[in-house]
Amino acid sequence: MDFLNAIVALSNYVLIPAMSYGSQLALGALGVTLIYGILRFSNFAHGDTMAFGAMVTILATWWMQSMGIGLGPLPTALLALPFGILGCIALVLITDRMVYRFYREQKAKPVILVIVSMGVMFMMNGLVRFIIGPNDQNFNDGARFIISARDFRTMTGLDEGLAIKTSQGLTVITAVGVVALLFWFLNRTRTGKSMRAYSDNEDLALLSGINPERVVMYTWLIVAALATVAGVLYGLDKSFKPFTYFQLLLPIFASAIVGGLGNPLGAIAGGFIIAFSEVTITYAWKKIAIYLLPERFEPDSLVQLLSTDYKLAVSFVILLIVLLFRPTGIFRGKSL
Amino acid sequence: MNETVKNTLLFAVVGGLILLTGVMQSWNAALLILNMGLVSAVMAIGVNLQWGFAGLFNIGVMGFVALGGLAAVLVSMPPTPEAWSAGGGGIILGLLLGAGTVIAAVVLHKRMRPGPGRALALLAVVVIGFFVFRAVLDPSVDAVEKVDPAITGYLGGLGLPVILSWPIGGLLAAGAAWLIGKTALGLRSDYLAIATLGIAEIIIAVLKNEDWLSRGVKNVVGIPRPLPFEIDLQNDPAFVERAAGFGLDPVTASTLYVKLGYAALFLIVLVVLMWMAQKALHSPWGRMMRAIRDNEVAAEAMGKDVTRRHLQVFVLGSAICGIAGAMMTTMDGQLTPGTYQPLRFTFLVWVMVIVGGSGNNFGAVLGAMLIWFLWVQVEPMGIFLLEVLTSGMSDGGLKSHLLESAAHMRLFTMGLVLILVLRFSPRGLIPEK
Amino acid sequence: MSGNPYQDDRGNKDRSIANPKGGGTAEGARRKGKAVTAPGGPFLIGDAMTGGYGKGPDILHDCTIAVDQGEIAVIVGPNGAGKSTAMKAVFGMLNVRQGHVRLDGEDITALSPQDRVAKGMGFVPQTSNIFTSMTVQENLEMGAFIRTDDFSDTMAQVFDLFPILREKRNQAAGELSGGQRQQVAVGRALMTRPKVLMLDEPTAGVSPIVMDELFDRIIEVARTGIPILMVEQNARQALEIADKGYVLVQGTNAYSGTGKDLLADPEVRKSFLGG
Amino acid sequence: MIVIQDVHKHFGGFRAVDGASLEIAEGSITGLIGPNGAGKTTLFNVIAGVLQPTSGRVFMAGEDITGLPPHDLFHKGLLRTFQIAHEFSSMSCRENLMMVPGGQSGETLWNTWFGQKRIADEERALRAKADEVLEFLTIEHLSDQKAGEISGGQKKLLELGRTMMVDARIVFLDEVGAGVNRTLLNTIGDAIIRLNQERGYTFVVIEHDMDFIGRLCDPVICMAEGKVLAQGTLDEIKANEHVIEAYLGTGLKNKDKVGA
Amino acid sequence: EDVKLGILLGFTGPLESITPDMAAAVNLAIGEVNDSGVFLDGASTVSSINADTGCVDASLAVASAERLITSDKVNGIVGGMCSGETTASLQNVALPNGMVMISPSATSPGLTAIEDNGLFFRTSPSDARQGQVMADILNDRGIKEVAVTYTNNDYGKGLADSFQSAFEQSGGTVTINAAHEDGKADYSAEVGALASAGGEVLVVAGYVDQGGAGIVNGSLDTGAFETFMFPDGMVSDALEQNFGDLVEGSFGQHPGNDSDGGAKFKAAGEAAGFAPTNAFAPESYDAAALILLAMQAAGSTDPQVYKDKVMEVANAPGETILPGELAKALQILKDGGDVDFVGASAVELIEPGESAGNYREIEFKDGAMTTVGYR
Ligand SMILES: Nc1ncnc2c1ncn2[C@@H]1O[C@H](COP(=O)(O)OP(=O)(O)OP(=O)(O)O)[C@@H](O)[C@H]1O
Ligand SMILES: Nc1ncnc2c1ncn2[C@@H]1O[C@H](COP(=O)(O)OP(=O)(O)OP(=O)(O)O)[C@@H](O)[C@H]1O
Ligand SMILES: [Mg+2]
Ligand SMILES: [Mg+2]
Repeated sequence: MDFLNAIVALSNYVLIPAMSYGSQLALGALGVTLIYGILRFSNFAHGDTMAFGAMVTILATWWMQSMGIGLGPLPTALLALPFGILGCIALVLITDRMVYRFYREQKAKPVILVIVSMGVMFMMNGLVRFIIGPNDQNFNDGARFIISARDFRTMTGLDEGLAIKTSQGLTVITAVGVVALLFWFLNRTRTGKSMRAYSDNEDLALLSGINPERVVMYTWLIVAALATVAGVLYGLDKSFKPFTYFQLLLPIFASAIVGGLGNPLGAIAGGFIIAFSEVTITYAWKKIAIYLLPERFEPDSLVQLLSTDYKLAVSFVILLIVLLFRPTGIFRGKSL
Repeated sequence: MNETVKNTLLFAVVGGLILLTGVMQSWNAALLILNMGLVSAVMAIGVNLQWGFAGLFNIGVMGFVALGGLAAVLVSMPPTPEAWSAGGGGIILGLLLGAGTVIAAVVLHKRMRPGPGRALALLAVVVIGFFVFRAVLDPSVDAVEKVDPAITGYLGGLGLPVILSWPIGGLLAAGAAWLIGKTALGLRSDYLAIATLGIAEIIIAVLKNEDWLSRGVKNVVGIPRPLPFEIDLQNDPAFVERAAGFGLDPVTASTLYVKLGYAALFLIVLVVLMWMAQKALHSPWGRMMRAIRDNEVAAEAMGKDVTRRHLQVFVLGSAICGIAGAMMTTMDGQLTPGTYQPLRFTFLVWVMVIVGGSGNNFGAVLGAMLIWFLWVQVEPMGIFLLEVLTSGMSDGGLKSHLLESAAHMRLFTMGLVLILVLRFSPRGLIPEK
Repeated sequence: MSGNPYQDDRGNKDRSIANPKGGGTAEGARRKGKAVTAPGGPFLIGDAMTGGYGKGPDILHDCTIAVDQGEIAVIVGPNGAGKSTAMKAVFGMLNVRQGHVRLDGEDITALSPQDRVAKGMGFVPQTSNIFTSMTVQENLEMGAFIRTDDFSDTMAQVFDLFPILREKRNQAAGELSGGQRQQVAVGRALMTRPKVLMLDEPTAGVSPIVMDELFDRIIEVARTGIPILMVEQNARQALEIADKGYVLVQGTNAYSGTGKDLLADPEVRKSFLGG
Repeated sequence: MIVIQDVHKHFGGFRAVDGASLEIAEGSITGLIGPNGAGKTTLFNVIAGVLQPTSGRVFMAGEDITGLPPHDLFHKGLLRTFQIAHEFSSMSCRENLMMVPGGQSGETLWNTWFGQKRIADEERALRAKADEVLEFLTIEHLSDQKAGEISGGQKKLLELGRTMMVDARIVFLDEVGAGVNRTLLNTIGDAIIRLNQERGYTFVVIEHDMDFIGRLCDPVICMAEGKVLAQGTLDEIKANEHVIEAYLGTGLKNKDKVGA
Repeated sequence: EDVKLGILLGFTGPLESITPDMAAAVNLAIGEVNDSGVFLDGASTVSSINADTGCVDASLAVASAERLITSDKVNGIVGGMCSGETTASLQNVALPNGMVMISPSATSPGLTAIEDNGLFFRTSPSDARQGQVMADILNDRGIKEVAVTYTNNDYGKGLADSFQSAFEQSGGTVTINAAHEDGKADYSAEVGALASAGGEVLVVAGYVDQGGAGIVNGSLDTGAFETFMFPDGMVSDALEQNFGDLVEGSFGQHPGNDSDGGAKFKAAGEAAGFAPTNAFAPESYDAAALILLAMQAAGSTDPQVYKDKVMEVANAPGETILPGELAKALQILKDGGDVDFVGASAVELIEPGESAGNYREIEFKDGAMTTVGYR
């Protein structure tokens, strides 16, 4: 019996990675859910929007690194983030201007916009690869760890280590901050309320003197910022690669839907549910079992429910179960 | 311009593009485009049935296509007797146990009253069933996969003619679609899109990881062909003589012959499916589907079982995708689970349907041919274009960067075509009437 | 399938991709014209309006409706006559192909709906006229969206007018009963401190007791000096309190006169008031 | 004809229908009134199979039909119309009617490929029947018009027409009058009476228009707060204190003119 | 005569990031040959044509191969890239048309047994061989227990399986043999499972710019493993750059021998402006060189003729040829001499036309990748 080691191992391999992955998903899902709530369609191009924002940030980071500008222990990318956000904003606003606005004027049905966003997805996909290429780009600098496993071990004398990466810490802190900011914005500010009103009832918002184009613009601004932040944090923590960002779309959608599409709180909860279920259900509990069980019962198999090959399947089964019992997601009924 | 004339013209244009490929590049390349175009057209008919007729947003096309591919392996590959004796029985038993667990859970859910008792009982059945299932299945799977892993390592197929796999691929896909439809269409709100997206990924995961079934990522190669091998034709004096009669060398003649053979087979399938789809569309069945599409609630109140009809269409459409998948695997001669990527097998098929004209079978076929043509030809065209554009530039980083990017033009072009069509002809090139 | 190819959703109901909630139909939100002074005439007039939805056929043909200071004007007519359309046209929510809208000595035809709100027009549409997911108080706040001054006194006035709303102010408006919702809707429109109030069938689907209540409130509002332009199917009751009545048929003015006149007109009674 | 026994329908903690019991006699035109939120539509939806009751039973001609889906009820002769017309907008008015009858052989895929002769015969008969109904409703001139393009009132007529394509036994009408011009409403009322008399349909009508109720309905049921408050002839109901208090009210307080 | 080489690689798809360097390596070889002025009749030049396989898109690969052969009329193909797609274009296009294909990167053991009429070669060894080498390396280091993760495709799976059986035969234990998908969002679950299973070393049979990097990252982050074994898909400059300091003491192997071919290629590649140490770039150079040398030896650009010369030029006897020496080799062949092409990846072709598999064993010392020996 060794509780401490078991807990440390669990934190190290399950809780902390799932937390940071969950935050990344939550930020992505927030963007998806905002567009769903306000512009009324699921944006298939969201993954590629994240990639674009991250790409601009990377280019700016490289430039800063070459100029010798840095943030010490923190990654330079944080300094470059505003450039990324601006670039991403420019892209989505141009896209909106050239593509989506036309359909809004036509009062097109949301599903048409979904299909249009598929086209945008294809194009952004090509665009990002055209500019930065399809390769892996590493742009993380600064200190790698807040606390590394080795340090933790020497510090505490435990067998198990506990590591927290700078990028993980950053991810969670930024996610919390961004989410708090978003909530304050939506619930307390005039513009935020006008966005909620528009989401609730477009025509009536118009009758209250709210300019719909302005709401749409603010939405894109926020979505671009969220997408860039999510994309950069993800890229810092893992690595940047255009193809991966397209692949992120699936867990992001699952998160948004589990939580309840259109509901920001749901997006966050969904992100964590998906992340935790992927990691825990396919986790091999052998190590923990060894710490906790008396020696006689020590398992010689991995004590793994499902092989990690099926971690995606797990999140989908969870999605289906949630939808069976809560047809509009966990935070049903309420949106924005 | 009269509609029929316009549509004929559109088909003529696509036909012309393929002919042009034949003249400019080679007839083999043209026929290959035609063949994959035909397979894509079958897929497009399936998706059109679901989206165009019933408004079902299936973005898991890839999964059904892959199941069709699996059918080709299961039907036509020779069985592996050693593998069967090593663990075939155990696997079958395990699968039966797994199915039994699910059925037991469903029955329990139906029979018992809601409450904590039911939840506990369900949990118990599922957990116990799962562990028994794993306990029976795992050792047999290991045993099977140990049998000569570099060459076989799987149970093999039935050794039947590969053509049989086309209808069976359809059945397999239909079965999966039925399961998905039962769950997703039964959800109180519609969540078909995300369900299909997810389940397609799960199907691919199974194909990749269950080696006993499909050799997983080790791929199954050398699937028997319905047509003779080119090499055999080239060695067949009678054939060589006949080819000479047409003024063709044996290599060209044999490759063309085989491709024409596939084209004929695919065309038969396509024509039969088209006939069936058109007949159904212009009948009370089609009217009912339109009514359901217009207004589900009213249709339900008018005695139409909307969920069942949706399920029917979903299953049929998926079955057609399965047939197409089996056809494609037959032509490729191998099953490569890693091939199945959503961008290529789901989104591209969607682009075909939307560009062609949702709700119109002819539109779907046209879209399939056109988009497949572009998918293959945009890259060489892009290279050509970039070469012309950059011919004035000095050889430098930018020029080579541009030329390297030519391959990515394909994705870009697909997006552009989709957006342009949706903008200027939102119902597609051949709109529904 | 609708006439507009962009609105073709093939009956798709999939919640995972498309949000069925709250989409709008109003056109003209991006109109960027300016108001032009055009003195004279009634306080608010939609003058000789001709137009329809999108690229569709004309629904209004040379239709005129007007209301003057201190008046209640009521529009009645068969279903599909274009009453709601006429109201929307006055509010700029569809593109009028001919004709003008004038408010308080200005030609506002070129203004977008949100600019007309700023000019002092308030509108309660026929259906979905509250923000269901927002609280009663937030609904009222949204009504005051364009106001930059302190609007707490207006809110107090609205609460005085509809006391039940004060009680329920922190409740989501979607949880209210039909009659209460209509009160929220009218309250929201009043929050802009409109110079003119337009109501589209405020009593549709409302029980008689609530209907009476609502009419009472409307009269009270009118007494505060706000001109009211209103569409009603409860034509008799409405015409009884109206200063001016319009009968619309197929997008044109068939009859107009004072409320009493119309009620007395046997032709109107027979054709539109059900004998 | 229809017996409703102690039906409850709760949404979360909220009791929309709270123990309603009532009977609807065969061949009657029953009116259902009550204040907004009384639970009329909810009760309707429970009967029509759109909602599952939390508890309670619904019987039709002695048979338990609780919780059957709408399409099953349709085949048992229980039909309904909608408060907001639910036409099939891309189809012509005739097609709107022709799609109604159940069990058409052309609705089976197999027959569309291999039973075309039979389909053609059936279609001919259906078409004749649809034209007959259109004539009855006085909208035969609209038969080839798309249903999305006809007026609101005509849509309501069409909706009524759909119930005539089959031999319905009981038809539920949800607020046929809401937002319908009174003149047209009278036409609809006439059609209802004729159907009741000539074809023996039983009707249940939700309506807020007392004149309309008075002209058509014999027993009138008033609901409030999810329960049946009163039942009887219209006059009895109008005289009922509870009903006046909860629903009818006593008329305008401020009838005097404004502005002047 | 204008000789054309098709470059049939996955310019898009999961391995798109290493493809440009592979193509550049092919063009490096072509450039050398063109500059020599002694190719075939002395006036012949070689040009290349790119065609995309999508790496995982068999249909696209077949269509591209078809185009290269029947439309562009290439005289030889460097490709395909991934084993599955390679099999498809080989069986469906190259065989019927009698075209020579030399793949730089399809390493599946399955390709060994495929029927190819002597048309198919590969400059990369079959994974079966590497598995054995890996087991040897571990045994020599006295490591008895390892965890294995592989990229979930035929390369990764084949390598992991052949390694596992070789290692277990020699008495080692594989605690877990788990796949990871490339291009996925997160690898915490995989790392968790690997850590739980434990082992002295983690064998990462993946790609350095793909899931492999994700796994190494995750393992380092959580402290699950500190020592890794890197097979060929992982060994590259990118590995050194990204992880050099972090994986002290880790080791691995990739095709190579003690000739200084690799170094020469590296220098030449860097001069040409691409990343020569990226996975399979050396093999690509060698594949192109082999085709061209075989043509020279046969004095013909007809695949049916020169296919028989490929093995000859690749193997001893003859003068050893390293990268940058193609001109010399062409001259020798022209003069009727014999060459032994060693090239950038130390190719030695064994029957039925695949690299015998000479491996360079590397180890990370002070953050740098150093050679510790050859096998
Ligand atoms: N958004 C729209 N797009 C196209 N046509 C519309 C739209 N809204 C209404 N119409 C059509 O315009 C005509 C007039 O409709 P309108 O709503 O103005 O009638 P109304 O007089 O208000 O009727 P009601 O009494 O039923 O409210 C009808 O034929 C209707 O079908
Ligand atoms: N799906 C639902 N979820 C929660 N509450 C509901 C739901 N449907 C109805 N209600 C509530 O149930 C009550 C009864 O509603 P119902 O629609 O049956 O009233 P009604 O008698 O038809 O009123 P009206 O005359 O206004 O149509 C209302 O308070 C309503 O808010
Ligand atoms: Mg109206
Ligand atoms: Mg109701």
